Amino acid sequence: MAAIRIRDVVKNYGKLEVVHGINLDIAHNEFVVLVGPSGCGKSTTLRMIAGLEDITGGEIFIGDRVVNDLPPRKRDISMVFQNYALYPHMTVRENLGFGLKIAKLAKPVIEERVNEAAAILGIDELMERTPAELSGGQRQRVAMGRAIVRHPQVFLFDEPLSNLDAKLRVQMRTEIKRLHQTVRTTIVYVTHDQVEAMTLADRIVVMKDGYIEQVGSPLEVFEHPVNTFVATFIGSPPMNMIAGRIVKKDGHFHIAFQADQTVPVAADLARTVTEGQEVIFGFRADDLMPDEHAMPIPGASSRLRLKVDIAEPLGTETILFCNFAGKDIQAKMLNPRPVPPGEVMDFSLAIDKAHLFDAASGHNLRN
Amino acid sequence: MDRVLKKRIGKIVTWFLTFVLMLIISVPGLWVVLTAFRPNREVLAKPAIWIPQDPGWTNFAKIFGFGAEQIAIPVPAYFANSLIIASTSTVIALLIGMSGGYAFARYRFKFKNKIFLGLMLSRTVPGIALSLPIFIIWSRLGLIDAKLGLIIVYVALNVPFTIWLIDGFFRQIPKEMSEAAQVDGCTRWQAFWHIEFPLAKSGIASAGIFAFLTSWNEYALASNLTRSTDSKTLPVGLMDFTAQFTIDWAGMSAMAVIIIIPALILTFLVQKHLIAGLTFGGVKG
Amino acid sequence: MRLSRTMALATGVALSALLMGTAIAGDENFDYGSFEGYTLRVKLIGGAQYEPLYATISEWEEMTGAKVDVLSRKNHFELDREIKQDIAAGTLDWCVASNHTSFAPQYGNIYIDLNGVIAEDILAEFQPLALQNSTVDDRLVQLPRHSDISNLYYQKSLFEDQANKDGFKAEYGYDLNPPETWDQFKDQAMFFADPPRFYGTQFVGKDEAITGRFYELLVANGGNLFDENWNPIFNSPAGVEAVQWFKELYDAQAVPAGVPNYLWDDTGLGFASGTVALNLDWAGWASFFNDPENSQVAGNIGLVRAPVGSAGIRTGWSGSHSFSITATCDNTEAAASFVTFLTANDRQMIEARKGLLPTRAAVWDQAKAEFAADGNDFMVNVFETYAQSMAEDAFTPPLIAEWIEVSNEIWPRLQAAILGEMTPQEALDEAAGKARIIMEDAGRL
Amino acid sequence: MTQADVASTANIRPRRRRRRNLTPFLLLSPAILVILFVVLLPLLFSFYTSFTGYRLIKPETLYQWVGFQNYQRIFADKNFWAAFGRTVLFLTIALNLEFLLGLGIALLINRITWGQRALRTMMMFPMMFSPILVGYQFKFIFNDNIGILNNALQALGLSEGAIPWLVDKYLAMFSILFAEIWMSTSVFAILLLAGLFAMPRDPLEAARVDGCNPWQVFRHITLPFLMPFAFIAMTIRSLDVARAYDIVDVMTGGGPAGRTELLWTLIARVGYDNARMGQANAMAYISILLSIAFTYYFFTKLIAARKYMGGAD
Repeated sequence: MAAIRIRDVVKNYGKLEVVHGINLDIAHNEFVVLVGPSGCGKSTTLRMIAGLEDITGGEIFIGDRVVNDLPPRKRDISMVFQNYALYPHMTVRENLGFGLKIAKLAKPVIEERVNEAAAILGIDELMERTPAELSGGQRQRVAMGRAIVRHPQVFLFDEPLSNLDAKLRVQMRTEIKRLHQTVRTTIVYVTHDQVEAMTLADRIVVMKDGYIEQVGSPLEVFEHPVNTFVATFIGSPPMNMIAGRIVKKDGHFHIAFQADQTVPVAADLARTVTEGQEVIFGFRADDLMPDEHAMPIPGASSRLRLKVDIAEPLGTETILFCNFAGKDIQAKMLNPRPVPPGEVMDFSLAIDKAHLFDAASGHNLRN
Repeated sequence: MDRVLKKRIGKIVTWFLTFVLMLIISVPGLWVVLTAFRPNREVLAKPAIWIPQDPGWTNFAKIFGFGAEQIAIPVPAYFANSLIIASTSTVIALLIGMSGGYAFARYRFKFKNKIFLGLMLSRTVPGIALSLPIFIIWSRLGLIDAKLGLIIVYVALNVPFTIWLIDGFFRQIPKEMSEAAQVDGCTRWQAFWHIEFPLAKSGIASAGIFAFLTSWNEYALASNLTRSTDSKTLPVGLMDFTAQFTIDWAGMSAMAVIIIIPALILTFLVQKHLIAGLTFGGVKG
Repeated sequence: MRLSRTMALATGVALSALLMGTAIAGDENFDYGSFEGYTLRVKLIGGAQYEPLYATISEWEEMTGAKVDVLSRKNHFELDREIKQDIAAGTLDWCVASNHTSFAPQYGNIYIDLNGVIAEDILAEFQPLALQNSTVDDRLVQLPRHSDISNLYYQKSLFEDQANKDGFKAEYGYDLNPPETWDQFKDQAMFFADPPRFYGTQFVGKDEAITGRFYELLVANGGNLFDENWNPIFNSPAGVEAVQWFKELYDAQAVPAGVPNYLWDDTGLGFASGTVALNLDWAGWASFFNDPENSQVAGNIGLVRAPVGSAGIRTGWSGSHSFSITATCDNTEAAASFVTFLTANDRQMIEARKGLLPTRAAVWDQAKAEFAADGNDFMVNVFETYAQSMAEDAFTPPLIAEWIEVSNEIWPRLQAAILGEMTPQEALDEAAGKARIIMEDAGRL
Repeated sequence: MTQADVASTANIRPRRRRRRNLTPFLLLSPAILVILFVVLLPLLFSFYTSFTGYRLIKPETLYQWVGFQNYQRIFADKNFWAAFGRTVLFLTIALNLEFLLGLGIALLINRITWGQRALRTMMMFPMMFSPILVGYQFKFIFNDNIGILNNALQALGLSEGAIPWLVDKYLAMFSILFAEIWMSTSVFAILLLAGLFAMPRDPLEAARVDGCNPWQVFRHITLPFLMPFAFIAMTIRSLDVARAYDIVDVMTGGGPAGRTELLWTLIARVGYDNARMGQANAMAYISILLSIAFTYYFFTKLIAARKYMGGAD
């Protein structure tokens, strides 16, 4: 069993604390993605799991062992690096077999495992080349192959796709997902790309400034962001966020924005707000739709009339950039038609799906 | 915690080893420097006098012709010769090296590898094998006892290595940069001068320091091709301290200090570039 | 360094000599001629002990109106290489060069015969032996500047010590007195040795230096390098006996273990350091040895003539520094005037004061008189001893072009014999074989 | 200029293309000319003289053709072959030790963060010393009587006698090797340090994750990565290792009894002191072949190593 438990782990660089006592449980065979902006401590956390960084405080378990003081080679892990970290002076075959050779496995065993990995990744043809002779995607595969052959308890991926072009990235993403299904091992994967996180993860760990903000399945994190940070970080296009204040109108709570525009507060949130409270109103572009192309919106909705500044056709849908209460917001138009700039359209806003965050703490008021 | 202890022990061992190595490296050199400030009789005393009892500038004063004792050695002339010869030959070697290095880095042409290897191998010829033929040819051209004669020789001595380092460095600079500059309206020369040259500075600096040190310290050829204060360089001047049967070791040490100091200052100034230059110039490419 | 000859540590020479030089200039009444506007190009041996003489060149320039352009000022080994290069390159575009007895024969006829160029009455003032040694193939190719020869310095106190006297007598069966023979020299060196603190003696161990020492001992033992037909014969019993002398002292550790790498500075400084009992050395060291500033043995120095070998001949390897004039010189007259000036009485006195041995008979007496007047008995004794050996013992190596080359075949094998890699007989046989090839190549055999 | 450039311009303007093909040769011409003039021309001259009985002091012997006599003589001369073997040994030991020591110094300095700049300058200290000066320096240090080494050993009670550093069969060679290594290790250290600075961290970490202990990381990753730098240093050093001539000439002159005789001291003695330039040049030619062999060996190694370094990151 290779579950990973992280208990109150702290990391200091000199006087600077970069990871502030995080806790995380990763189940056996689970695919966990650490995501967050650069400098959030996700790579540091991964490297602490790998043993490449000392752990200043707390404990990390892999399986039942505390690995704090174990060097990487005794942790039974393998890792794919952002820059592939291939050994430039070895052929692909030697790169793949290196870890096994160090582990003093018998030659035939090495041969077999290397060939197996090569077959999985489709790099059989490249075995006698050196890394310098490979393309970026090929190098990436070799790096993954090198991780696979060792049959470790835990795979660690450190932004492995960030150096690939967009098309290749999508392709490799799929392969990693398939790989996980093939080899069934615990994977900890670090990325700053939330799309990667969403598509790959069993569970996403959103990190910021050395703290874990939220842990949950991709859908949980998408639909129930705990705070404004997670809400804006996860999802594309990012959630529209507008600052406003709670007012009472006709016995119901409304959110008042600049220029006296108001939107009613969803029914389930009525008990959590007070009059005069400063809030941030957030909703996804999918929840603001022009009337003529709207799907029927379940639950309460609010009607808005907005001028479209720019329309971005994406084929199946068009993103409309409008101005609401002095803020640029995005709406989504399904079944698109050409929209000339400046056209005024009527929109429906799905109030029940919108989020309300406390302006001071940033917490989602729904949770 | 025992990991912390291990680390600390590792650090102490590192420092200790470094200290011992640095001691071995610097003591013979520092001994020369120390000798420069002591009278000969103290230096050559037996039993040895470890702590200087009479340190001073006497040896320097002697060389420069101040004070009671003089050894008529025209240090200023030697110094000027060395400076002119070493810096001129370095500059020329760098120019030729840049031109050649650029050709190797940016063009494909026939016999490229053979020419490259040929240039490198030209350096393998020991000076002792060259000294007489060069002397005979130089004497026909009136280049004996002339600074120009030495400059030409040192340029040839340094060109292979400067080409090598600079070639590696230019290859490190993406071609796209100069192409971008050309699209922006530069001629190829302007693109070189404004874009590639500034980027290759470290490589040029490290090639330069090696070339300078070689020329500054060269003795075997200089001793053959120089005759008088018109062209004698500092290392040749060292031999002025060897009389027919005696060596004024303290005086020689003082002169050595005079030779070492400019080289040391120069090295200290460019050493940041030196490392960077070697890193890229040498291997990658 | 392969040359024979002297010399002294130069500290403090330059300035004082410069002052003296000017002082003497006044009583010059010889006519050196007039060469207005002419520039004389010269190559001179450099080194501090030679410089005082050159300080007087300006006087000659004043008297004659000529300019002197010193092209090179190097030690003789460097100068030798340079002159050889000039011969090879055909760049003999200068007039006067420093020369030396051992080197002169190599240069063939690039230098002119000074007989007839230098006035006879001037040549008559030189010591005949010095002139004879400067003659190659009946041509006087050089005008001697100063001469040199070795004599035996010793620490006086050691020989006056009663315990030493008794101990020595008991061990060797004869009285302890400064050695008269090379065998006594060896006995005493072994007796005094107490390595590594104190050594009996020391010898120069490489280059022409040890060839020279071997050569003079070979002669003193009744042998010679060549027979009258230039066949090498130094692998004779006399030669083996000579090599044996060095080897026995080395094996007994009566000399420092480093001697195979020693040259004149090492031996001179070694004796001055007070750690050596006996030291066969050149005259130029005398004033250095007796200078309390430089030497631990000042005031405690005895000096006797070099000992005699087994054939009853005294060792007396000798040679002279000199000046030569090239055949390509464009103004032989000016060149002759210049070398005459540099070897004139007053100039030789400048060098004699520092202990260099003059080549003019009159200067010997003048210098001795001056030392005596100053109460410098030590230097008087030095000059008397050296005068005697110059007059009676001095002989030069064969004055042939092949001397240096033959020497280069001999000395590495002497070292091999001393260090025990070969027997003395093997070493000398091999060297003689090589020397024969050289003589054959040279057309002498 | 890429091949594509050449091809496209070729179709349009053949004349311009020809000029472009000349450009690299034009750029190289100063380098080639100066080498031809300063190295090749003299070499041709000395090659010719190696077939003559040329003696420095007899210019007319320049035309005395002796065929292979000089070569026959040196091939039959056991002293020459002894010097040849000693030179090969000297080069091999010096280059390897310089590499190992340089590696050690570079690794240590690389680990030290505080005061590194000063240490680096100190490390390069010997590079400031002219070889001739290094010769005198160690001649005095190793002097058996007044040398500071023996004095120090005696003062510390480590040695009773005066050790004849420059005379003893093994110590003499050791001494000149020490001087040579002292002077030249810096070149290795500085190049290897540059290599360590350029070393990407990822492969090191990958190897640690792959199960390597620190020694295995060094052995399998760091060292192979540094080898090109080592080969550069070796190439540079084998290019100018003949500078050791100055050192040996001053310290021992090849003696005693030829114990430290290297090809270069032998050549100088035969050529200048004995004035047999023809024979000396024949020897010089063989020593040049030796240097070329050493340099060529390291150079091909370097080129091979260079190939894969392109993929280092």
